[in-house]
Amino acid sequence: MKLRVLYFARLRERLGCAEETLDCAGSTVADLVAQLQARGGVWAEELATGRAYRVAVNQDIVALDAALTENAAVAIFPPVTGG
Amino acid sequence: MKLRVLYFARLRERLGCAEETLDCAGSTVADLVAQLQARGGVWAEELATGRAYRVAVNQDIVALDAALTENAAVAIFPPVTGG
Amino acid sequence: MKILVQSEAFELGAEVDALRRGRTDIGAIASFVGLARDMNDGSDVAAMTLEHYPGMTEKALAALVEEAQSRWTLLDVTLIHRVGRLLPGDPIVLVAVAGSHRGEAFAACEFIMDYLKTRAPFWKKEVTPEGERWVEARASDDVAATRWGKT
Amino acid sequence: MKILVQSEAFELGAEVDALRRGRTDIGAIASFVGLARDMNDGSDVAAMTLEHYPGMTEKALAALVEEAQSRWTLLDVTLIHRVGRLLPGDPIVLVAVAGSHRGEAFAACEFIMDYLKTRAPFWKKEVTPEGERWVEARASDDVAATRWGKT
Repeated sequence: MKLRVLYFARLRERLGCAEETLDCAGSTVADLVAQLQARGGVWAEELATGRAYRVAVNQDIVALDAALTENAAVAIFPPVTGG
Repeated sequence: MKLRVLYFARLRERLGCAEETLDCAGSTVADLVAQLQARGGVWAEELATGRAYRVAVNQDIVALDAALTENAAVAIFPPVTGG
Repeated sequence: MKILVQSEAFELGAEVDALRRGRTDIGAIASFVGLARDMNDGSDVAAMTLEHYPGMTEKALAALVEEAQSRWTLLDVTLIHRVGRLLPGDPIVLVAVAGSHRGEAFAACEFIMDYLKTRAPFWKKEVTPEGERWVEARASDDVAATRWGKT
Repeated sequence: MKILVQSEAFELGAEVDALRRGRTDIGAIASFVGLARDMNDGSDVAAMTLEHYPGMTEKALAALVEEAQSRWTLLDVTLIHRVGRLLPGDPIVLVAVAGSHRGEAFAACEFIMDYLKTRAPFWKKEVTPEGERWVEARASDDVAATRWGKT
């Protein structure tokens, strides 16, 4: 399915990407993350299991087993540090 | 010993006295309170054992067994309700 | 540290600006304003008068703030309490605590209010349709003060 | 309820006055201002940039305030968070909570800050003598948020 994927803060800088549109073969957030890790390099490094990042689908933070929907906006970002 | 005794708020109104100077025969706050209770009427009523009032000697809240000193300022007042 | 007992109104914004002016080491300012309400214990309140014990009041407030400073690392504290006649909606008390981090500022601000409620010599008298009445001390204020432990 | 994400500065006094204007039922206003410090994790901080996720930020802040309103009886809440470039001493975030009584106002104000620190999509980047760096999330903020229990 088609997804809009956004990256923020340190991840945006490290991955060299603020936003992309891609086709995801799987149906969950974990599937998307696996697909991104498979790109290798900084993608494999930054999204490795155990690294601290958060995922929001359509602006709600979700767990890795959350389902994706066609045209969802998926945001991947470091733990937040506002306030 | 000679004491300056001040009354505040509801106690001031009920006792009809804001401030007086008196000679206290005893040496503790309890002695002073007993002397005031002995006046009878509202004094006995308002300062009866079990009634909620506080005593400050020279502007520090103290317990009934606190010692008095010559010319001390003793304040007797209801529980506070500011803020 | 600034502690005032006054009949005049105060301005929260001005007081907090004064706390932080010229400083860049403050990370958190927790503040509290207590206001006179139009209703208390089921009665309409048209006005209130705040009586205090001049001299002891200032001493008791300074002791509260010093106690807070001994418990937490604070950068500055402002405490202002009004006396005299107040109308519903009027601010009564202001506490502002500046610290490096928010946890200490919040704790110290609430601690000062809880202790003030049981230790500072102020008394409220309300004007209600049933006449004037002295406000009774609340058991809930004693409970709030005890949770901070012994001094 | 007023929730804003903006680059402009805010005025605590004006915001709290707006909360209480024309009302006589408010007994307590607890407020908090978080400020940019000149020092963090042992380094001088010359400036910082606050990045956020437009759209999600407003939604996350509204959810925080609604969660606070479901936990406590509140009369009104204002929450303002700045984004963009800030200098040491600049206010970053403001939370003001109006309630009938102080306990609820204090608790809700601190709750909103604790949850904001772990749930609202803001990220700080600091300029230090060693170069620019992203601020790391603090374990102490996770601890502060967990003490409020599950949502």
